[in-house]
Amino acid sequence: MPSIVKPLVAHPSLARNELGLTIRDYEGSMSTLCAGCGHDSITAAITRALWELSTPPHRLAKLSGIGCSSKTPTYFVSGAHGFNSAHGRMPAIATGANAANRELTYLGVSGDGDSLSIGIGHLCHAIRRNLNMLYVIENNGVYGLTKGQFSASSDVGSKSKKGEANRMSPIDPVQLALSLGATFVARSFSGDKQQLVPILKAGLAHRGFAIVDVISPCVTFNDHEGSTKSYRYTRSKQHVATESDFVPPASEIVAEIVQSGQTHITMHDGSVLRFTRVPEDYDLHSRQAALSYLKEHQGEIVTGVLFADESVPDMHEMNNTPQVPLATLPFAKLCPGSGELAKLMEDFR
Amino acid sequence: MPSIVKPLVAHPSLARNELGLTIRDYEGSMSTLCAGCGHDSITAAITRALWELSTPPHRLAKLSGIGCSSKTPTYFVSGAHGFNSAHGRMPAIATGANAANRELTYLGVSGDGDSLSIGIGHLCHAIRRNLNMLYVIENNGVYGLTKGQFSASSDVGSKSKKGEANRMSPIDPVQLALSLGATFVARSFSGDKQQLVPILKAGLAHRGFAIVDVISPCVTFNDHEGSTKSYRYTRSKQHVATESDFVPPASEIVAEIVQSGQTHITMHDGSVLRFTRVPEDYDLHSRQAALSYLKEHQGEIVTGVLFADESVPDMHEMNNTPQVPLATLPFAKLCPGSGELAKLMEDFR
Amino acid sequence: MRSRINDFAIKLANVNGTGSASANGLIMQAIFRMGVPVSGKNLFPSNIQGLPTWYEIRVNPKGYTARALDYDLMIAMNAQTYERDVQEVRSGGYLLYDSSWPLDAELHREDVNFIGVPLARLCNEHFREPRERILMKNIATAGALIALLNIDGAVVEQLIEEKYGRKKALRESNKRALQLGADYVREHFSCPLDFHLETMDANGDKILIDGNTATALGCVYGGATVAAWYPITPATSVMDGFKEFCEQYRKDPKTGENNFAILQAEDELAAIAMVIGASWNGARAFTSTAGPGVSLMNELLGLAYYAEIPAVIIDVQRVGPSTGMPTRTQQGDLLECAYASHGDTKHILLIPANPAECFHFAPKCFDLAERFQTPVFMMSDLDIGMNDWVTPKLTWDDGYVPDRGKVLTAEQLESTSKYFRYLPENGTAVAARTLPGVHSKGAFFTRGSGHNKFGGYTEVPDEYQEVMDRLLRKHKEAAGWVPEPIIEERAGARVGVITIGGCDPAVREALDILGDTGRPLDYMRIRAFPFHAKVAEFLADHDYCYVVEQNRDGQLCSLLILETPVAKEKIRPVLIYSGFPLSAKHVIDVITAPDVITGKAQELNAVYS
Amino acid sequence: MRSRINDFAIKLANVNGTGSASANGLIMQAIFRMGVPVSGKNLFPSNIQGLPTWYEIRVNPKGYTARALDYDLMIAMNAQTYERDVQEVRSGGYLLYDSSWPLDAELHREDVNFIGVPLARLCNEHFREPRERILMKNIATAGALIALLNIDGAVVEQLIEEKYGRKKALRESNKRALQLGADYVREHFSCPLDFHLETMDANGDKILIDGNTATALGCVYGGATVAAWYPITPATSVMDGFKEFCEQYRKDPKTGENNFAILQAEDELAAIAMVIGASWNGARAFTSTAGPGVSLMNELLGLAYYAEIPAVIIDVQRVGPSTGMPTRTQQGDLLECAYASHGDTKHILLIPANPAECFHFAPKCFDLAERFQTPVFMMSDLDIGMNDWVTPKLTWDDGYVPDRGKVLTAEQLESTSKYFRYLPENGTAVAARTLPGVHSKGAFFTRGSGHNKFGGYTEVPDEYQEVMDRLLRKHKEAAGWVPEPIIEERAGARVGVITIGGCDPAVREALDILGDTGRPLDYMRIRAFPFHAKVAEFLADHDYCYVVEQNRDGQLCSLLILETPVAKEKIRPVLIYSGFPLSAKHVIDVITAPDVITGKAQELNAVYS
Ligand SMILES: Cc1ncc(C[n+]2csc(CCOP(=O)(O)OP(=O)(O)O)c2C)c(N)n1
Ligand SMILES: Cc1ncc(C[n+]2csc(CCOP(=O)(O)OP(=O)(O)O)c2C)c(N)n1
Ligand code: SF4
Ligand code: SF4
Ligand SMILES: [Mg+2]
Ligand SMILES: [Mg+2]
Repeated sequence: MPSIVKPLVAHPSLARNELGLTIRDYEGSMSTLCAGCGHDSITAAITRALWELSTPPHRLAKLSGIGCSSKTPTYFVSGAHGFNSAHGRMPAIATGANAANRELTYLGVSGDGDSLSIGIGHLCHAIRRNLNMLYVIENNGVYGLTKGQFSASSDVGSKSKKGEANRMSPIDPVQLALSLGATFVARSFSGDKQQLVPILKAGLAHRGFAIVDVISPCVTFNDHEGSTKSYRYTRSKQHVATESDFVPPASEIVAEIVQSGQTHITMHDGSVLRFTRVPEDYDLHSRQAALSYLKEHQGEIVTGVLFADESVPDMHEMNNTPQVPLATLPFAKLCPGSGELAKLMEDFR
Repeated sequence: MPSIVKPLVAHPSLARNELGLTIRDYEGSMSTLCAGCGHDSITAAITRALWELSTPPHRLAKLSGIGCSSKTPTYFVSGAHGFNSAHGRMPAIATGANAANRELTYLGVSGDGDSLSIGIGHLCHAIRRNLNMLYVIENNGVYGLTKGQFSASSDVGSKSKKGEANRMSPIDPVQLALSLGATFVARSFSGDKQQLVPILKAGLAHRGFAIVDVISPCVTFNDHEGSTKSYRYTRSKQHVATESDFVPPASEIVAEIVQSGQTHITMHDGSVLRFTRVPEDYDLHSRQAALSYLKEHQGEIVTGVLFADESVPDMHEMNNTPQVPLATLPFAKLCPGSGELAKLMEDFR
Repeated sequence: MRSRINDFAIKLANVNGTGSASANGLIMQAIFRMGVPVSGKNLFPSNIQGLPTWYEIRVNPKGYTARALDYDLMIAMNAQTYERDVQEVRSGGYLLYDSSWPLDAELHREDVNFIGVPLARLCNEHFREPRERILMKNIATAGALIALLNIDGAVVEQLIEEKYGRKKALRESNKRALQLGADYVREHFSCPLDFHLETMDANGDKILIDGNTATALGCVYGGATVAAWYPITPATSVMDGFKEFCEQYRKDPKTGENNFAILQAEDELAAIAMVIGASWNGARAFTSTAGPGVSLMNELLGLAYYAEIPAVIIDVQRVGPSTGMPTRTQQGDLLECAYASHGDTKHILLIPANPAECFHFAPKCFDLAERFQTPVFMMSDLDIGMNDWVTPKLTWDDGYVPDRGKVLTAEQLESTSKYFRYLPENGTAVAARTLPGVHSKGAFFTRGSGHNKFGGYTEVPDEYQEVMDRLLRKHKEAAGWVPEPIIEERAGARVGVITIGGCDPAVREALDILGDTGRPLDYMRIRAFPFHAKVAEFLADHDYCYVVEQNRDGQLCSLLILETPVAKEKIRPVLIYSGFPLSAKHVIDVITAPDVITGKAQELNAVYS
Repeated sequence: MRSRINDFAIKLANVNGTGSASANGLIMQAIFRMGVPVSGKNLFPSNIQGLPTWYEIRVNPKGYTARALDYDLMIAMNAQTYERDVQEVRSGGYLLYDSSWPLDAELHREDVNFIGVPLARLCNEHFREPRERILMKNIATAGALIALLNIDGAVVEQLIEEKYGRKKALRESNKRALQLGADYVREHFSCPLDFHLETMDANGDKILIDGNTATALGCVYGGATVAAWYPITPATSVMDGFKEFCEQYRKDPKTGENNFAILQAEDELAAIAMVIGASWNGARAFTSTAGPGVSLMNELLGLAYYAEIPAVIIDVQRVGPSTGMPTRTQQGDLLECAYASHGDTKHILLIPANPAECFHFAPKCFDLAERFQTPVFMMSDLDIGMNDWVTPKLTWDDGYVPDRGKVLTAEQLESTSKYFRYLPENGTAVAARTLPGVHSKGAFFTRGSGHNKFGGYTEVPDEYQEVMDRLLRKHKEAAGWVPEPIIEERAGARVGVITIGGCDPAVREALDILGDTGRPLDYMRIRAFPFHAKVAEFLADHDYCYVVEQNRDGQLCSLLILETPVAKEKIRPVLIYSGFPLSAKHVIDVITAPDVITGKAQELNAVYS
């Protein structure tokens, strides 16, 4: 995608975040996706979430694989480093990047092809490591960039543009993540920005692996009658299980939250994910509850934050690494020097 | 492994199966695994199961990846073709093999390293395709052949020989398979041949993907105090959820089975998997039930056939292939010939 | 000056996803049906909608169909690239633009004739739906070209009939749009232009087909039953074609069952694994992919090589390294494929130059893979694979019998005392294989780990080496079975030009021009690796040879130097690798003016000589 | 005849998993401490327990430590291989066997002296536990060798002390077993044998270390903080060593935190991806692997090459292709690594010859990877990596400053007007990079797809080519920064012998012998690709050159031919590739009798000349 440069003059009346930046400062180059592509809506939601969180642009690392979805990191926060890597490898590249510098905010964007076929192994293992990142799957049930083949998230019976029905059982990233121990699991819909933005914010604030499966219709190859990932189908089947909003860390409002009696989850950085709707008896901390709920609502597209657990150590804790980035440790701390070597040599005689 | 040739003279008193073969006819070359390795017990169980099923040796295809476990197909049924392929790729190789010749019996042997790390993507997708095969994971929680690193099935807190504790959440092949739609899911223990043999037989008879996770202690690298895959630990934590025996297809006994009032599953080939023990309220046809049961018995090693569904089309049905092997179709059926080509050429003018 | 009848080049600049492809195809096909040699090159972006895309059409009465680099007529429909497009018109040429809006003065050129047609306005006036207005703009443009270039209206009408048959509404709007464009230019400009078309009869027995479609058809005819793949540009249409033809020819007429299986794999590692599994089991199986896929297949290619399992890989090459430019063409995977995988390996490559060869080489790939029990690559590329080429009608010899190599039957095995997998009869290079399920006596253990000639596991040095040495002999032997090079000699030539694949038309045209201007050069197009004996002979017979190929590092040069006795200084690389199909000009420039040789070629020359 | 003091070779044949390794190591180390130059080659199977394993020890007063191929003493403890082992003893040599059972008459050899020691019986009499009996049999064997070879008892005692320190029971049983063996042979045979050891002082400043341990240490000293890997023989011990040294040197003394991260990846694709991710983020990161792993990394290596991201890959080569022989040695990945990935790519290789170079090349790999922003391979192998070598003590220059290449700081970025990723200053080949998190002005989009020098996405031919041409210049430039070849000239030599890596000792020994017998040859050991300028000079300066390497296809020959101006006929391949470490005899045989040259080399010669 040529990076078509947008005019960057911000309208003076645009709101500013804590860093004094407007939402324009969180935009990227012009999208080259098809007009109406769900992915563009997710880009807008991501832009908004980062702006609202006041993430310093240069402290964000945007990573992706290959696909229409994976192109989108070019379209937000041009002040951040981006890495449009190789098909399916983003979770592993993000793992290495995060290992080197734990201080950045990691946002991975992937597609259902990228994540559930060629890259599924890396995804599973990033979950196991509880890698601290927000992982967004822009899920359209097809391989958009290669022109519409079924992906592994295609539902049984979902029809291709040519009318062929998929027969293989789908891989649902939400169920997969739940069963592998992911510590923050949500689903949303590109057409529901109101739901999506707070979910993304919570995912970014989450300590550990936050996976958000966003149904994101491909208008060119999978938005027809018979598709179960079309706008129409998704709108008609969306079942909002939980609704939430995200409250940034600030002591004065915590009181209010607790008062309200509503369910909430306190994130690792002190921010709060406040739920305005959770089904009765639904335990946000229970994988089993989430899985059962999905089972009960089979045939619907259950959305919302479905599970969260802030208590699991992330990859850095498991590896007992220091608080500062490994990449910035001074060489003197890393090299034991000639004296130690001379001593060590005695062991090899 | 050098194929150390065993003397093949069968004792005249050895029992013979329907094909008139003794169990010696189902053996392979001498094992080169460590004395006491769990994998050898599984080899023995496989040998027995195939003998009891009277599978013609040359109609069996044995496939594996790389690892101690993956060496074992050399150690049974030397009259069958075997393929010790590449690390992690066995499910995909088996997919191609099966596509070419649906008539053989496919038995894949893999390890937890082979299946849950490098090969996890292929495993997941073989499940989606409902590939008609028996897939045995000889699960020892370590990479045996490379000398004892943790594998992805290592439990949190399980200790390595050097005393280090694993911190990453394990991938349980049973849960993974259940959540991806596998149509036959079981777990057993290499030390429990009585349970294992009928499970293997049922898995072989099953139409579709049958996965059997067999806990198989590695005496050299993972059989110590603190390991959760040792003989001792497994024996002490084994929880037999279901017990079953396998009744080959034969009408006279079906009546008896039905009479008995016990739960049973009729396999695609008419054989019957008769359960002598199923927990109350446990629905063998419900993934959710299996998952919940596992959850309830967390900390135990739940064994037995946990789920089975004979009704799902396998890869060949999904692809509408003929009953005869594609590989044996005569060329005349495959090549449209010069006349058709001449006609077709008109479309390219 | 060349004649202006049936000899010119036009270029259509568009935005992708706006439906221009169908209008482009219509024009191309109409010219073809007029009997005029034509080629169309689609230069499209790696994107679905909204980015620049070009379509170049060249007609030439002698059949030179390589790209021309200067255009007689530019149809400039994309504001994003307008500025660049204007520059590409030859002096004295024409530019057609949408005059619904005034032309930006800065984009004017004194030496070019501007033809303004208010296409948007015309379509807005005559069509109602927004999408229809966009689509019909392209058709109206085609209408304008009909008038300007003197395209036969009856032919176009016929094509519209064939295409839209019963879809009356569509047919009518297409016709209306064509008329709109044609009428407008006829009214406002003198038609046709000084260069234009006239019906001739140069395409007698020819067809218009792209290489991927032909490859797919070749795989059907070659008897492939299992195809495994993972989508990737520019290889995807091989599998699309295979599927389509299988649906047409391989449905059992009685049962409706599919006498084929197409497996969309989870990745390329799985795709090649499936091919290996299926081939091991006796099916003819193949995968189609591009460079990134081949890279992922590296480990398993070594397995197939070492365990001696047939496998056919169609590599439709695109611009590397890495993701590179997925919609641009290159011949950059030669070295990787020839020596794919770790350890000592050598593979067989077939290198087609056009769709007809794609068709014929496909069964050949299976024959060689089975005869030599090894991976065989078809090295196609985006230019061959995805562009429509005028090629001789494909024909099939019903006498063709697949060469399945040495495969023992149950009867043969029954009468064998003992079978050993890797022990060829009397010193030949290939041992008989057996298929699973046939006979217990044929059972053996296939493995990628060390094995001796009996098929047993080994770690004994000599036993290992014995098998490896035979594999080398086997590869050598294949040189006698691969397609010979195409050689064309000119009287008096002492210097040769060697090339491969889709460079063919450009090189031929260049050699004709050079020959006509007193510089006769001999021509050899290599069609396979290992190199046929004639390759070395050609090299030996010439003072030196130019090697024209589309990659930076002279990969064919490298193979020639390593795998023939040629002296390095006899090899002169001509490397064109920026991603568009080759033109004769590229070749002539280098050969006639060695000082404009690319930097890299200079370097290579320095190394080789 | 050579002197019999400190100049002989013995071979111990065992079953693996029976604890022989520790007895072997004990002997080897004792000899080393006696100041005698020694080498130990462990020839072990790809299996954990029960298969044949050999350990060869050679001592030589001049320090020739390549393998000897005829053995003065065979310790034949494995019934499976007994028959073969007996044949390997030189005529007049000795064979030690376990006389608890009578010797099979058929295995007798007239010209060999048999030393029967009832090892099993002795151990059964003196030890109770079955496992202990097995283990102590090996120690008792070592005891016998102490007596037979005159190994210094005090040195052995000291080693036992060091090893078992506080584990009294173990220490005592080891001592007892040693005594049992020694006493028995002293009583029954005349000790020592005619060839035996005497203390000398040839190991002054030397140590005994394996290459993987040294590599690991080099990575610690080079400042690597992120290591990602997937277990594979023979590379696993690199990471084991790295972990151990990190635990020792990289725990923060205050917080106990790890100033390193070792990631056991899910596969090799992930391992290289992690290295790329970490390097992109500014860490020194590496992976260690073997051939199958490199094959799997192919796609991402192209990404790192094209997007210009540093990456260090330690390839401990083993015998390919495919799984091959995982516990045997080869130099078979040279070609694959030099040109890894599809499209046009060229990588940097460093090729150590011994553990000392492994140590020193590791930091150099990081320096080069960061300076040239590209993957760098260390081409080690199983022989170097897993065998103990006598090497000069490793030393470290505290003045070493890591070469991080061009990385812009926040301050530099602040003062830049606009940063472009791939635009080097005034025509240099490498552009400055920026790290994420430093400054918004440094932000750019890393991609493996087509990009121009500004870092923007492109599909424009010239823009693509401009970057690709610079990458080629960059690789060329690296030739000036890699380690020079080691060259040793002999008076009167007109022919050269070129080699790499672990072939070094065998080649040197061969050249000494040939020199002494009137055939002086010059020596060059290449240590890196791209080739340093001196490589071409050496080639130019000699009539022709033998190239000694351990692979079938002459991969180093290929690189020399492709990447230097040398005429092909000047290259004479000497290819030894059956999996065991090289001996001088291999080299001499080929050089002195070209008719016994391997089949392959003959072929290559035919091609090259
Ligand atoms: C190794 C490799 N194989 C195949 C491709 C071709 N390819 C590009 S994008 C894509 C699929 C993208 O699907 P998805 O991740 O769902 O993204 P979408 O375009 O639907 O957003 C494929 C197969 C590639 N780039 N690399
Ligand atoms: C591509 C590749 N990477 C690494 C290896 C090395 N390797 C051989 S076996 C193995 C792990 C085996 O573990 P598992 O599958 O659990 O089998 P086990 O030995 O425990 O039975 C590994 C990593 C390999 N053979 N190939
Ligand atoms: S093809 Fe589909 S996924 Fe890709 S940009 Fe277009 S609408 Fe979006
Ligand atoms: S190492 Fe472990 S898994 Fe391998 S053979 Fe020995 S006991 Fe079995
Ligand atoms: Mg998608
Ligand atoms: Mg294991």
